[in-house]
Amino acid sequence: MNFLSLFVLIPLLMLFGLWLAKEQKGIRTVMVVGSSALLALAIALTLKFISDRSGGATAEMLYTASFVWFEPLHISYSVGVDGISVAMLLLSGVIVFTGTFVSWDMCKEYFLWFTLLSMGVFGFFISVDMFMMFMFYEIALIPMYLLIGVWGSGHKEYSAMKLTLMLMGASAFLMLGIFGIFYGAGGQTMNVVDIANHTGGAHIIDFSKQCIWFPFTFIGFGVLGAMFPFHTWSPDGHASAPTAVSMLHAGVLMKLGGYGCFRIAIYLLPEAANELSWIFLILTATGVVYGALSACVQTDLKYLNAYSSVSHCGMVLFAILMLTTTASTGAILQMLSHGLMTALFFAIIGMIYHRAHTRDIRQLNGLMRIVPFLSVGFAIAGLANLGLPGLSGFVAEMTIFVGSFENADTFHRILTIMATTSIVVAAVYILRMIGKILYGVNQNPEHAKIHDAHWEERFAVICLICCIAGIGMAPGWLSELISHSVAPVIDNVKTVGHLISQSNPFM
Amino acid sequence: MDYSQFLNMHDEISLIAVIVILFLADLFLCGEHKSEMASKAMSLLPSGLLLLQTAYIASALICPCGNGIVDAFGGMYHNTPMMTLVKVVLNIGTIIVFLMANNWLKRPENQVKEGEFYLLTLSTLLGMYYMMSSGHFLMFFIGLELASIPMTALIAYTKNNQESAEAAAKYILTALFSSGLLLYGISLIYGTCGTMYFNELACKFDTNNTLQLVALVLFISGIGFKISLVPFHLWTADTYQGAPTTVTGYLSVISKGAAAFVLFTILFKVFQPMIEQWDIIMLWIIIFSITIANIFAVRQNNIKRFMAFSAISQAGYLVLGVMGGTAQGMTSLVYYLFVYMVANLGVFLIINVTEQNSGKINISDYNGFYQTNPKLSFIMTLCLFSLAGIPPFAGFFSKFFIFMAAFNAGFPVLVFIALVNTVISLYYYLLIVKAMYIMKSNEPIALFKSDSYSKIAIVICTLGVVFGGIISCIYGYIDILSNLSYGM
Amino acid sequence: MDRLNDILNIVLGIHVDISWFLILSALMMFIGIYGFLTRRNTLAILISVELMLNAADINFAAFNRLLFPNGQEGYIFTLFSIAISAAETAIAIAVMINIYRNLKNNFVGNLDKLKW
Amino acid sequence: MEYTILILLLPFLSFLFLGLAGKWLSHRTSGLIGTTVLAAITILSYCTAYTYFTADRCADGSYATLVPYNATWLPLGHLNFDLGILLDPISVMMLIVITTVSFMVHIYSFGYMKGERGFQRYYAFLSLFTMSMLGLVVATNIFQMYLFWELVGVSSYLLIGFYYTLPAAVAASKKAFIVTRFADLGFLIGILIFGYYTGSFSFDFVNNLQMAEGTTPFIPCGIDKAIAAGGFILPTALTLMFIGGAGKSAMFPLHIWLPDAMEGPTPVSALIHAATMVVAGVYQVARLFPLWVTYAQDWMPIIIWVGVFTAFYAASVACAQSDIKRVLAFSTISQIAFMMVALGVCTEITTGHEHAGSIGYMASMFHLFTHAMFKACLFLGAGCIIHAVHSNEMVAMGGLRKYLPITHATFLISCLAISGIPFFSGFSSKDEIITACMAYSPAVGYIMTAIAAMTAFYMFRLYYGIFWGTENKELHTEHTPHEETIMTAPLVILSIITVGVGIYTTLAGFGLFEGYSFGSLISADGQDYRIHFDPSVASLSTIIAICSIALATYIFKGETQPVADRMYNAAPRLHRWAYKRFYMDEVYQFITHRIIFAYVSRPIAWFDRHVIDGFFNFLAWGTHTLSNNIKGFQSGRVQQYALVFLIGILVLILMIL
Repeated sequence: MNFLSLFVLIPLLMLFGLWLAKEQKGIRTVMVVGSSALLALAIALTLKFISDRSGGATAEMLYTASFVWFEPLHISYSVGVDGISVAMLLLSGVIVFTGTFVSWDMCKEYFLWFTLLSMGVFGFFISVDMFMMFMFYEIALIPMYLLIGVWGSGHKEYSAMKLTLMLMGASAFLMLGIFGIFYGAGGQTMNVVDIANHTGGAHIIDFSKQCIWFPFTFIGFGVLGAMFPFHTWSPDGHASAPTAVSMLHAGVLMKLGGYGCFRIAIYLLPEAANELSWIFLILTATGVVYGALSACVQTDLKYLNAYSSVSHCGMVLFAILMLTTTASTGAILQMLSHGLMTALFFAIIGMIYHRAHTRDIRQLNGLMRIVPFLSVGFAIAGLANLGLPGLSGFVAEMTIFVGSFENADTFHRILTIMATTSIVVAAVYILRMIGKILYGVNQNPEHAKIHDAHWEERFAVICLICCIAGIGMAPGWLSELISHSVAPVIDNVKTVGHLISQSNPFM
Repeated sequence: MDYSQFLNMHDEISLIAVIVILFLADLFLCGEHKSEMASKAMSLLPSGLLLLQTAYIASALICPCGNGIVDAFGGMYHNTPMMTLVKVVLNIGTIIVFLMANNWLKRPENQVKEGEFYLLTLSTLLGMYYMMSSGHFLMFFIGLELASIPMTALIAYTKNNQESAEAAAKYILTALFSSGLLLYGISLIYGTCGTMYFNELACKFDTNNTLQLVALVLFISGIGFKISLVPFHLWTADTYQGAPTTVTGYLSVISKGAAAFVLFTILFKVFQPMIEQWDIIMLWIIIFSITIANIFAVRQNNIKRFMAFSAISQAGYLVLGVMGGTAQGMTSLVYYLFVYMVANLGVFLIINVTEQNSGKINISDYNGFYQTNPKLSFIMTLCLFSLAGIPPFAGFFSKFFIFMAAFNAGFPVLVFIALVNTVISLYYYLLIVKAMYIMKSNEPIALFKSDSYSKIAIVICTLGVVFGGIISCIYGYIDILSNLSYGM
Repeated sequence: MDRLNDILNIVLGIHVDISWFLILSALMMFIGIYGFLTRRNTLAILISVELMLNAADINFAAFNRLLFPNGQEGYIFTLFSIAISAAETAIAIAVMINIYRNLKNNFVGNLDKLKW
Repeated sequence: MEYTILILLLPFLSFLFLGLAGKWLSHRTSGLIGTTVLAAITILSYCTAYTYFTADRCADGSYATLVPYNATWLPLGHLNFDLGILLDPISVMMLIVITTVSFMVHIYSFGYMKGERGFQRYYAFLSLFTMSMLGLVVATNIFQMYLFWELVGVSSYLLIGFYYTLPAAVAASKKAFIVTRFADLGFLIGILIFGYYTGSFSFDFVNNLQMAEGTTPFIPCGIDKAIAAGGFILPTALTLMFIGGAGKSAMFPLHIWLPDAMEGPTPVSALIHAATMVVAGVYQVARLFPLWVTYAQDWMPIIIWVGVFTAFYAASVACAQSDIKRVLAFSTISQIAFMMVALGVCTEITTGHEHAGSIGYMASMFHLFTHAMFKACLFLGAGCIIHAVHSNEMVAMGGLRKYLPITHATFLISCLAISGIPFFSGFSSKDEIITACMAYSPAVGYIMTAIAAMTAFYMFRLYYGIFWGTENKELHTEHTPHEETIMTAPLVILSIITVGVGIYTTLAGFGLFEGYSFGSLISADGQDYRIHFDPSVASLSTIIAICSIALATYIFKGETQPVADRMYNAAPRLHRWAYKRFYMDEVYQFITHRIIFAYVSRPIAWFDRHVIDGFFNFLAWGTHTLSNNIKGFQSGRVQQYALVFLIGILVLILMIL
């Protein structure tokens, strides 16, 4: 067994442990031990990966292992990681770890579903087989329904249902896209790397077929990545979800979308990506601005952050579609950064809501005086969100913009400039929110009595802030790690790029 | 005539033996004054015997003699390992149904006879055996009727229940109507081809022959009635609702599964020259089955009626494997059947124990079920997720594979429509999950202990749902069988 | 059959070939279907079903006799089919009796408790 | 020069330490830590400056550009985002300015902020600001500048909003950040264009300007290829970057945040909004000056006219304000505009007495330096005053010279400096600016002279309003205004610098002795340039300044001010418009709230909830409704079932026949 499989095994063991655990104490022990093990594993993997890479391991995927699973259908249990998945695993490890602390008082069933969700996420990132990716993708989705529906707030049933159905609808598109790719490449292998490199029995997918299946695959993953106009599950879903679930969802689950778009849609269908990217570029660029502008007038903190996520995640897809190595590196960085800062945001919003029983911007006031720790954390999350240098958002956004600018035609330029405006709008809504809820004087006597964060909440918040600042201050290694893995994909796109005529009307 | 040919029908003969033993046992064990021992024996005997019989016919699968294909009576009877496998699957389902039935049959307030239930059920099973192993339309017809006539009695089993009688009436009337048409269709085939042997028919068909095309449609309608495909499905909901829950479970899985398998084999073996025609027919039938059933299911409150529509839609997915008539389709159909069986029976098991213990069969009654009966509702959730095709449960794998097969056969649009429909189906399955977990109720179903027979059955189903997909050798084994000339 | 054919041929000057039987069976079939769809009494519906089944039986017999006189398949099928339809009718009547016991009538229109 | 890294590291560590551990520290300790660190880096900066300027010049006569540190921070494809330290005359000069003023402010704040809640936080933010500003000036590349540019923006935000319980402070901080952010968008796009076409972000211009010939970006392929790439790409990029600079330096129409930023603590205003951060725009243009002059000469009038208009506009508004900090704020805007104009009027790089087109660069930097000192002094003085009377309004003041003698003296010195009176530092720098303007075009020169006159007028209006004029006796008897040593010490130091520099440069400028002057250190091409005043310009501006002061004295010195009242009555509307800053804020308010919020954001949010989301809800609703509407299909009547059965068969038959 490959050690990457531990990422799936540990959650399984955790599920087993939770099943056995009796008291709250036992549950917490299982969760803390398990999530720490996952985080430790992710960190160890990162270190090992970097040292192996610098030691000369040049294969596209490292630590690959493959066991035939469904032999007649050429489905195998294949794992392997490249820099992108390593980064994503690290992110997931951090979010799951902190999520555990944030949901300290929850019951056993909650943690069962929570762990199942984590399993799906980790499994997705270690897989290199399309079937496995799809399976883990769905494993990660369905616990959301119960997590939101049972432990959520507000219109939880409606939101949970909407979220589940929209994402499952997306997976319908996705499944078809996967079939299309699999059979288009000859139906001999589900392995992503093999299909991309035309090895293991796979051949080049016809251009016309690529153009059919690209939209399916891209939309399939794009919905999870909150692509405009399929993003509407996100505000409701996030608003109703319990704190740690929002964190996990916005922090990790939405990243599955971007990762999938990159790993499957762009990687396996390079010619179609070249040909059709303009349609999705328009959509995502619209989404970037649209999400930001919508966020300006929201009154519910979670809605506000959800729309801001729409904007930021739109940026991820936007950057991927720019089809340059730098922009795609930026996209992955943006995934990391958005994952962390949004998790932090949701964590703190959840803590505030838990105490003040409202998330309405108009009713919260002067929290800085009452709960200074939370407020400072909130402000840091906000600043990261608006792209303050020294925090992670800046690094990601700048990489994206510089990368997008590598496309020298007017069409891409205009869209890039459009996307850059979002950082101004981000400043508007973030500062408006900070100004309204943290500053000023508290008017509500109810809120005057609320207490600041507990130790476990503080621990989670501090962990996240450290990660955000860490990436923000020392992004070089991460960027290097990612760009080495992004390069083969983009090179793949670029080499086919000049073979086909550019039928894009804007070019 | 060589009477030793009868001995070639291992499966059927052994099943008949079981029926005879049970018949005798029923005579002696189900008297007015039955002792504790006798009662217990009567509970254990059917399942036990069927298990033995299953083991017996499964042993042929494990160590097949030759290629495992058996022909008897000049081709009237034709059995292959794949068919035996399907029989084993159906047997397992029947065992689960027997385990499920025990509590219902034992309760004095239900006023039902015990022994007949097993006999009738096994008779229908025998009918299905013959239907599957038939090599001639006569055999097929007899098998089909043997599968449906005792079924009527089963549906009307609770004789002082008006709903049960109404359900049976609707079932038998529609069955008669459909068998009349089917018979007419077979007569047209006979009239145009002069033979009814399957292996002779294929070369006699002509796609320009109107009568043969009519016969094709009539055949599909007859078998479509059994599988309850739209537009031959209208009896389904009423019958499922009215029939005793155990019978509904049996009806929704066993008879449906057998019929779907037969549909594949006959379409492929007999109507091979008309493949384009029946592809079109099946295409539309599948689209309508899935869509209409899903739309109806959305608004149901009675859980049995709800499961009826779910079953119609599942039947639509099941026959996706028929499309194009590929070996892969065959594999995934049988696999789907197996997975669907465990999941659906799992749901029915829970519906049944709940009904037996609280008398409640509405979805709204399940509000707050999780609070009172967490284990049952958890298992129900697993089964529903499996039905909806959520990983890592077996249903995901079966759905994925059957879609894959249909896609590979060249029907991407159909697959897309089916996929979109999975969203609706997920919606209504989640409605039950929502009722159990999320909704609050003033008077939830009180905590109860299910009987040990049901418990065993539930465990079997749960294991099947959880491991049926992950353990890939199941699919692999089916695939090996279906690659032996499509398992026919 | 042959004799009947001869008589008809002599008396009416018409030759009875396969199409006569087919027309007859088709008529019976459609009468049966019509009856099934329109009768209000369940017993009448059962009778209509018998017409449908018998129409098919006529087909089998006629095909066997006139087209494929070498075998017995059609006759055998007819025999089995008659037996089966008897069995079906028997159980159908049992169900109807059960309904009658509960409802005190057997109009098919009353069977609408289960719907929607 | 390796120790220069400490100049950035120390304040950063101090920020982290004070920010994290501040809660457990006493006010005194945290203040001391901050100030000690500042003292250390001030000394380091002075050492750096000394070492740098005393080192030998290069063969071509300019100071060497040193890069002690430069490392790739973030690889961006073919480009690199480097962080490092670049020392050249202007960055070294800025080090001096920033550390000096910041040090003064640190000391001063001991007194000013005494007992304030969040004292530790205040020092932490000051450290953060100092670090960012220093990082900005020593940037080795344009992207590093942008990074620290954003950081100074956020430090400014945090410090303006220091009194976060006051709604006005919160609003002001928000406004400051958003307006500058908006401007920075231009900066960012400029950087992107620049980086893409030059292949580098570095300031090492000579090696990097390899503009590909024949590339025609921004123009779809096929249109006139005659427009060569170099022709307008670089000017576009520079202009966009200038927008960023204009935002930071509060050029019209992006100036609106600066007056409001006065809601912050006064020492902060002195440090950030007078001496250092607001001149970042000027510094940026100066940084890119070789590019401007070489490649975008035709576009430089943009800088000039923006500057000229801003200078005039701010000066006229300053004449009508009653809040003393606001007056100083507008004065700052006006003075920065002087620096901008000075940069804009340059036409060549080569210096020397026959090359008048290059004086502006030197003049601008000189003014930046002198202005930082005297404006900081003015602000800190204003802080003393506010501290003493607890009000910003001139109404609460008047006659304060009795109570605050040291403040009075230093304030007067600074006023004289800003008015351009000889022997005060402002005279020398402003005189050079006007000389440069005159050399470019007499019209600009005369306009700038007139604005200089207005400067003298409003500054003395302010001076008389505070220290002379009508005394608010009622208020002053209640709490007797007094001053504290810790606060006056920085004032004294700063005015000593002002006077010292003034005397030295005036004497040198009039040629009374041969010595180094500011131009020896900083000039457009780095050559040793000795400042010599143009007598006509010097005398004209001096006379005009004295006249303005006299006028102000006449109008505002007395206990009663009949002339002022009469002027007010003569043109009340003009006064009102000027007082309301010509309603620029209202225009912005209208655009942001009425147009963007009400007509863009709200409809979009509505659209999202009702149209896009509505579509998906409609799907769900549609399924349900359909389900209810077709329920009759399943009527429960078995004969109908059979009919459907039959019709189904017929349809299927028809389908395949």
